[in-house]
Amino acid sequence: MTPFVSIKDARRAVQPFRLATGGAIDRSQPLRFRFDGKDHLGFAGDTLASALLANGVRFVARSFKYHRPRGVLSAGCEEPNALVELRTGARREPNTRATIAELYEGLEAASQNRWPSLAFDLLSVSAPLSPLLRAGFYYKTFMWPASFWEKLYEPLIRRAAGLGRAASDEDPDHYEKAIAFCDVLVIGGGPAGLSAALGAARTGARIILCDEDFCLGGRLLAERRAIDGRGAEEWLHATIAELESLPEVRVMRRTTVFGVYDHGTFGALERVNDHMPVPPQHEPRQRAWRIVAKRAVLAAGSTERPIVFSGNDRPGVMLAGAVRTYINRFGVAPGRRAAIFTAGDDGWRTVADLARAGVLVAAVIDCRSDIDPALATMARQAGARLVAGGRVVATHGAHGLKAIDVTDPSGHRERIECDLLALSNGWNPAIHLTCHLGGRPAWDEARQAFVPGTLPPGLSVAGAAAGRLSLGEALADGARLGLAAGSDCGFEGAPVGHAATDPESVAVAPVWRVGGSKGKAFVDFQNDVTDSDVELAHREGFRPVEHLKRYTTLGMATDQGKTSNLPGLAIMAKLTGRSIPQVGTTVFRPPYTPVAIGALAGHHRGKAFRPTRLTPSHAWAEQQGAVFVETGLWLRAQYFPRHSESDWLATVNREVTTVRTSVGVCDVSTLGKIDIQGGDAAEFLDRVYCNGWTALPVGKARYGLMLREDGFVMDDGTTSRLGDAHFLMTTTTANAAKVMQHLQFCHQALWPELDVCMVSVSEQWAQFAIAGPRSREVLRGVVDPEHDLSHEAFPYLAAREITVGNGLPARLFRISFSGELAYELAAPASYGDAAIRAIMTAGEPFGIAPYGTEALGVMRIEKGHVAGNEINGQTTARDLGLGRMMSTKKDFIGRAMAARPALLDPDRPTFIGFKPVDPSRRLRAGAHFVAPGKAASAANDEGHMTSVAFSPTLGHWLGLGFLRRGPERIGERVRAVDPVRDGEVEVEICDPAFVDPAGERLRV
Amino acid sequence: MRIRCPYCGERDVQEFTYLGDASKVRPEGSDANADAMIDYVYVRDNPAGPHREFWYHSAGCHAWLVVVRDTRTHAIEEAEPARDVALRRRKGEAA
Amino acid sequence: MMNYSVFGLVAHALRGNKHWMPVWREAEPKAAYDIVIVGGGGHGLATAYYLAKEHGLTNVAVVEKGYLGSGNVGRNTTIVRSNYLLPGNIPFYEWSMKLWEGLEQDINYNAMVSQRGVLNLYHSDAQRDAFARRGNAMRLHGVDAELLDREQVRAMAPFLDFANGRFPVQGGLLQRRGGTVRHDAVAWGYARAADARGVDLLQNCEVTGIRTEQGRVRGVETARGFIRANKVGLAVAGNTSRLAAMAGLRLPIESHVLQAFVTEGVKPLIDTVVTFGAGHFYVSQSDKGGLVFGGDIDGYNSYAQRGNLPVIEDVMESAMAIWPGLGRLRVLRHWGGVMDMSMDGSPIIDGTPIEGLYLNAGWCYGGFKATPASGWCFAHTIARGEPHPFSAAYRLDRFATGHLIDEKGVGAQPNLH
Amino acid sequence: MSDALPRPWAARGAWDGVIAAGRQGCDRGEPGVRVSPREGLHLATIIGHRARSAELDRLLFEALGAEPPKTAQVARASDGDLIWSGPEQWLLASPSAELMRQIAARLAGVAAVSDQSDARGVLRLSGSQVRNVLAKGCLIDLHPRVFRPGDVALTAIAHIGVQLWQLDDGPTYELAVFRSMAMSFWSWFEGAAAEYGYEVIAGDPRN
Ligand SMILES: Cc1cc2nc3c(=O)[nH]c(=O)nc-3n(C[C@H](O)[C@H](O)[C@H](O)COP(=O)(O)OP(=O)(O)OC[C@H]3O[C@@H](n4cnc5c(N)ncnc54)[C@H](O)[C@@H]3O)c2cc1C
Ligand SMILES: NC(=O)c1ccc[n+]([C@@H]2O[C@H](COP(=O)([O-])OP(=O)(O)OC[C@H]3O[C@@H](n4cnc5c(N)ncnc54)[C@H](O)[C@@H]3O)[C@@H](O)[C@H]2O)c1
Ligand SMILES: Cc1cc2nc3c(=O)[nH]c(=O)nc-3n(C[C@H](O)[C@H](O)[C@H](O)COP(=O)(O)O)c2cc1C
Ligand SMILES: [Zn+2]
Repeated sequence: MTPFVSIKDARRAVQPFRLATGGAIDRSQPLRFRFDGKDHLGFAGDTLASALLANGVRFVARSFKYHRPRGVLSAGCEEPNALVELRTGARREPNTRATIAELYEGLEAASQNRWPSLAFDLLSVSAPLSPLLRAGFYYKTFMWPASFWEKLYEPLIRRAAGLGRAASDEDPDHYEKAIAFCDVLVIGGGPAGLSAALGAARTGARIILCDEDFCLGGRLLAERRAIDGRGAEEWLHATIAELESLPEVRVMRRTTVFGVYDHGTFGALERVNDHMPVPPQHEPRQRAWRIVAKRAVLAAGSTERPIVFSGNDRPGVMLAGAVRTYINRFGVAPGRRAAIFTAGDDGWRTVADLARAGVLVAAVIDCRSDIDPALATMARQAGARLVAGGRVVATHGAHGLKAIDVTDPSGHRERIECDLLALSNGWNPAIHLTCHLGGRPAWDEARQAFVPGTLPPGLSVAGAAAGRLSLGEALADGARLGLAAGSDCGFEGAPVGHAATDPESVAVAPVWRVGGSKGKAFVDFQNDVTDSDVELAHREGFRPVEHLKRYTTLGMATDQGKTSNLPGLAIMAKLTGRSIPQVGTTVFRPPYTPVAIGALAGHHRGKAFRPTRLTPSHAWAEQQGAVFVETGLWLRAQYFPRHSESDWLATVNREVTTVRTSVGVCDVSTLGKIDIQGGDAAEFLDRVYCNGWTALPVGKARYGLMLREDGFVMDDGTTSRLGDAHFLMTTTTANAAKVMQHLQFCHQALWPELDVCMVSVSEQWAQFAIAGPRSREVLRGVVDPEHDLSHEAFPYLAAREITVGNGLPARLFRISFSGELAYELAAPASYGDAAIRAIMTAGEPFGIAPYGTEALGVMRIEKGHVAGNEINGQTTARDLGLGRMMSTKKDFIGRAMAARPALLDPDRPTFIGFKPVDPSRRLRAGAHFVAPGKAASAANDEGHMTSVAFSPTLGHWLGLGFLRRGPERIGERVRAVDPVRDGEVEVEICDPAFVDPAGERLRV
Repeated sequence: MRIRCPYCGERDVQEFTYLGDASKVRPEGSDANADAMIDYVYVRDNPAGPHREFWYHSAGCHAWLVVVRDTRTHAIEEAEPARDVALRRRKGEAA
Repeated sequence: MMNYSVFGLVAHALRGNKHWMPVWREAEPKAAYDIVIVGGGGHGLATAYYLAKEHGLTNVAVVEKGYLGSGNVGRNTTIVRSNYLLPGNIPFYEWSMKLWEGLEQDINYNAMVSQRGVLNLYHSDAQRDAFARRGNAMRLHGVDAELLDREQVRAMAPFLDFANGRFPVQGGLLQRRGGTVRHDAVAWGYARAADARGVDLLQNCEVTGIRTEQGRVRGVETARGFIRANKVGLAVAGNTSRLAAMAGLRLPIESHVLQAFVTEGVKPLIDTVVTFGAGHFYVSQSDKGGLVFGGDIDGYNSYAQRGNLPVIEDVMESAMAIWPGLGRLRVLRHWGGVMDMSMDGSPIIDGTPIEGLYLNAGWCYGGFKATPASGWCFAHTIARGEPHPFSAAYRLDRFATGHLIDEKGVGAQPNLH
Repeated sequence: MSDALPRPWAARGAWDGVIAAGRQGCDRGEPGVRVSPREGLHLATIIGHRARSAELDRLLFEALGAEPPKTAQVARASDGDLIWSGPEQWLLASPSAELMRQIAARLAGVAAVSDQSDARGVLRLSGSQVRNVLAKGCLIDLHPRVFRPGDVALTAIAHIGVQLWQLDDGPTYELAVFRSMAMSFWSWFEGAAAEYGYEVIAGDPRN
């Protein structure tokens, strides 16, 4: 990037359209910025738009479809035209509204949607072609030949469409979410909002006041108004000062309330540092707030409406209210020679302000034929032509306004030179948020606008947002509704006194469309929707307002039709001979203004997307150089490689072999552990497991199978009886929370009379599987000497509380997933690290190997144990070959549904083992089974492989899976076909217990 | 959405886990025939209006609640512990 | 019906676009029809079209309570695919895919069927195995499916987080023939084509009652009066239970809200559909330039077409989790639709205990892709009084018999499907 | 376990290797938050049964001089706190292992007692900005009008289940996090507190 001119030179640089005095900008703080590579100067307090205008830059964008030159229409978030790419590189933000982008030192922005340059845009559609691009044209063509759509037409359309370019790299900034609670939320900090906040605050209630702008004041910043005889700014300062002095008031500038959600929840976006080149260290770029309020006052103000006439999109055509904003708030003259096209009295305010700013007012075109004499005088004094009952029918100027064509009631047409045309057609209350919960607006005939209809519970509307457009009404509403909201929350306070305001008129007779001339007349500037597009929609029967919207894309751009919806409706109303309320509005949806995805994600991205759970031996495993794997939220050791080992398979083979021939240890702390106590604990287990528990003796463990109520298997695990009325249940890692929730449901909602209580102790216990022929000897060196570990004293499935490391309470279970003589030792989690080290030391003489989830998986497959791949929610106990576990002597969750015919169908694929006929072949999970000689087709699909492993014990690959009538077919051969990996292997069906089927190794 | 847990007070819906229709009563013992069970497990009134439903305060006190909520407006009429509802039903059966 | 073509477009343009005809008639309800289809969404309109085209039944009305396409067909994320796992589903969805492939020429309307590919990411070995199983099931059914490894995915979607992901991308299951279709155009195209064959499209015509006598359907009470009908077909998606209740039926269905999102329009970023395997997120880019995306359902019964912040934030977190470049892109609008979640996550196309009353429901969040086949099979079921082979598994009695079609294996809990 | 007899087996606290003492984040002015890990705290879940709640109240009162709170409150006794953890459920927190053993013994048959000493990591948080930091993850209202000393909440922060109670008006809070997620919790905390600056004070303020 080329450096900016020195600040010294910058100070001397002139801003040709900057007024000598006035405005809420800080002339002592010049800011350098760059637009389309050209350097400019603005002041603190400027927006990008006001700074561009101050520098005489008014052609700032190209339109969406026709690539027409566009300028600045508004001075707020409703801006449809002045969209730029703000910032560069990874911080580039497309479609940023220049009218609300705060200027900062070194700001860089570029125009978008043009090629190669703004002034010279090859994509700009020349007039003759444009009729082809009418609303919905793409639905009517590009159908032949079918394949051309993806290959040719669509890519063209896609390249032309879209506006700015999104950044391609990761967003370097960070974001936050936060929650705030209050009694009263006030949305909008204009006169209505400020007095509402004051009224509520004086009751002592907790208040939050949000305004999307960086200055409070709303239209007061834009108009020259008097309150109680003094300049409105005095009232502003006093009010803001009082609010900020109150302890229970939180004023949030740069904060847009973007959505209303259920039960008093509001979404808000705080632009914490968008006015900085980059966020300061330790600070987020933006913060997404969830605000919970008992009451809310909506004081969001209103948006001025343009007029639809030919050429109304030319740079230099601007809303009258915006013209006044640029003059009064930013000290910028948006032109040198102005005309005003108004349908109401409010437009006339512009005359005085322009005149005072030294801008020549060439003409005032008032749509109304009989004009108040006072206004006529005003025109005369300003030296402006007054065209009563006039219309602007055309505009001229290639890249910006040079002249307008005006007709008077007699039809006489003349050209008037001007570089600025101010439009005033009345104001639309900002009712969006009143509709987010499904509320529908109401039409106000007198004000010719939609006003709030059904409101969200607890929300009231004040000032212009309620259609009460005058300052006096705004102040009065605010005071009244603020106080009311406060007292609704149980607080009392003195009402805010009445404030007198200078007179103002809101009279308006809106003109929706000026017909009678050829050029394009825009309704939706950003989506390039013209009045004739609305006509076309009407002609083709897209008359319901939602069809109009969807067919023409009216109101679907980033501004969501803030300036365009009503004119569109009005035109359709005229065409269909209905009234505007009969046509109705489309649905207002959040967000009120677009919200960055990053802000709504906050902290939760990258590694912080979801919490990571670490096992008690994690630090130790890291020291061993373990490779870790995500299993749900857990990070578990997958295997423990050694330098000598060529690949992971070699490592896993070693780990398995060490366990089978000597001993190994694995952290199994991730298993869910639920402490179940109470007189009815056994009875409770009987109901939630499909197998029986009452007969289980104290000190013993048993494998349990749990069904869902629909008869399919939910989870399995071993549960031990530690006392008469005390069980310890283990669940699979994946289902720990789900099972806990299920048990709580069964107890609380189904059988509250049972004397049983349960609590998760998963986090309390570190648990290690010590497996292999030498495991007993290893344990001997870990468990305190007084405990007899002999086979007789501590047989298979024994489960006892013992001590380790000299009196430390622990638990020992003689259970085995590997099929070897094996134990699971549970020690308090704080001692998990000590435990693994103690086990390793005790195991050293036997060459103990730590093993990870891979070896664990290999050994369970060698033993034919089912796990997650088999218990996938689609399988029954019978499918798993565990049908016999389902007790016939008792009722249990899932019993009835498991008896449905389709679940008993003997043809259901059933759990079984597989080995490759050619032992050198590799198996793959996910392969399907097809009988030899049959075509690999759906008709011949007999099941699929769920789990595979290379068995170092047997020297070839093994598989588990489900096969139609599998257990009846042991010894048969089938093909395991795997088209997605171009594989096919012939396999032999065999008993899933590949290793030690009789289970002798367990009982030594 | 905000749910008032009888034990913890009003909390964001994010703290809760939804199960569904709480007007259903699990058929037990002799009532547990196939048809009754199918109705219990699969058939739903799914009303557009007040709906009795189970919510679990999973991120809070682990209580199961029966909440009455209007499915058109999301407005919540009441929330009480599922345990109390079940005990009341048991008493009803006893009487 | 006026034929649409590029030549027509030019001709009209030259005549100032003044001579386009309405896409469909604004028909007045007749006193009676052979068949009344309730629901002017994709399925209802497609059903009417195929009744007329495939079965020569044109004395048919589609009654719609709002405007045509006001339901889920007009508010979905437009993803079409046939990458299903279970035998009951694959042939049906593949038939739908085939109908999509010929749709535009068939109805002479550009619905922008765009086979840009659907890529489902996997993040663990177990997930890979499950995808392999699914991909193989598809291939055995003659459906295209490819299992990609990490590097192949990187080549297709380099913007995904391969460096710092909480759940690293290991690969994906790709169906190249999957893609997107312009949602509204599907409703309009079918409506226009059905209208052209004589079907009456009755908008603002809410059905308020279903009249039956001796277990037989007689017609429907509507906002525009009673309409007699020999056969009535329900295709009302999220409102199925309400309509069924009018006929005294209770169904294995819950209504849930699903939200969707669209960002500001930007130049092309992503030209396929990508779905996250370790969270709830799926995304594609519309021809207008907006990223259209969605995630999990809100999870509670609802008839309000809107959702709440927890799911909105969950979707955004998932978005950032796989695609950190999205941070500064802005969401422009989000909305919701009410879905007919069935108890096993699969649809129902069947008759009912009431003679002449037919049911098309249970589409969950996946029925847009099904639109053509659903219309095709429902039309067949209504016309012939028997299920179509492709929808033979979608019977109402499967919950009693246990012939469930539970792709996810989560059981009878609709909000988990 | 500070007061247990010396063992070859060394305990590894939930925060070991997670939290480092010292000043972090913004270094201007006073740190907004002070953090101290509560080491050597013994915890146990006590679950009562409605039928026996009177008896449980009595036994606990005899043992601790405090009755178990029936609402979301902490009952603070000389050598232990009874922290409400749900209906009929409390978390007993005490530095004394002996007390834990006694209570477990006394409550046998009346209530279910499950040791959780190693299941949670507990932090004490104080400082002028502590509410603002918690507001970035904790979905409950901690305003002094709503949440006061002695109040308890079970909730979640950044997708992590936490139990939180207030000690004094400072305000000072204590917060219990599942042990396996201590690292993730801390990564959230660091981000949330950075803008105000925070100081980790090693060693337990109580002993
Ligand atoms: C946010 C969202 C995203 C989705 N994404 C996808 C996706 O990417 N891919 C996919 O395949 N599927 C998706 N779906 C699902 C898909 O949109 C639906 O399954 C499908 O559209 C339903 O069929 P339909 O079009 O006939 O329903 P609808 O369009 O809802 O049609 C039902 C019609 O019935 C009308 N109706 C209701 N009650 C009455 C009455 N009493 N009288 C008269 N008319 C009545 C309604 O007004 C409505 O127009 C999504 C759904 C949602 C909400
Ligand atoms: N004479 C007329 O015809 C006419 C017409 C319209 C308005 N007015 C003038 O407008 C003013 C009305 O006062 P008011 O307070 O009702 O409106 P206002 O326009 O003065 O203030 C509205 C404020 O709300 C903020 N806002 C809007 N939406 C928001 C959101 N979602 N989140 C956060 N902030 C948001 C805006 O930034 C603005 O500051 C009076 O001064 C009145 O004179 C006059
Ligand atoms: C695929 C798709 C793309 C959309 N793109 C836009 C868009 O670019 N601008 C917009 O305002 N809305 C867009 N919408 C949302 C619609 O405006 C509208 O919200 C949605 O169809 C639901 O209707 P409703 O909001 O009127 O209830 C889109 C919707 C869909 C389904
Ligand atoms: Zn609770």
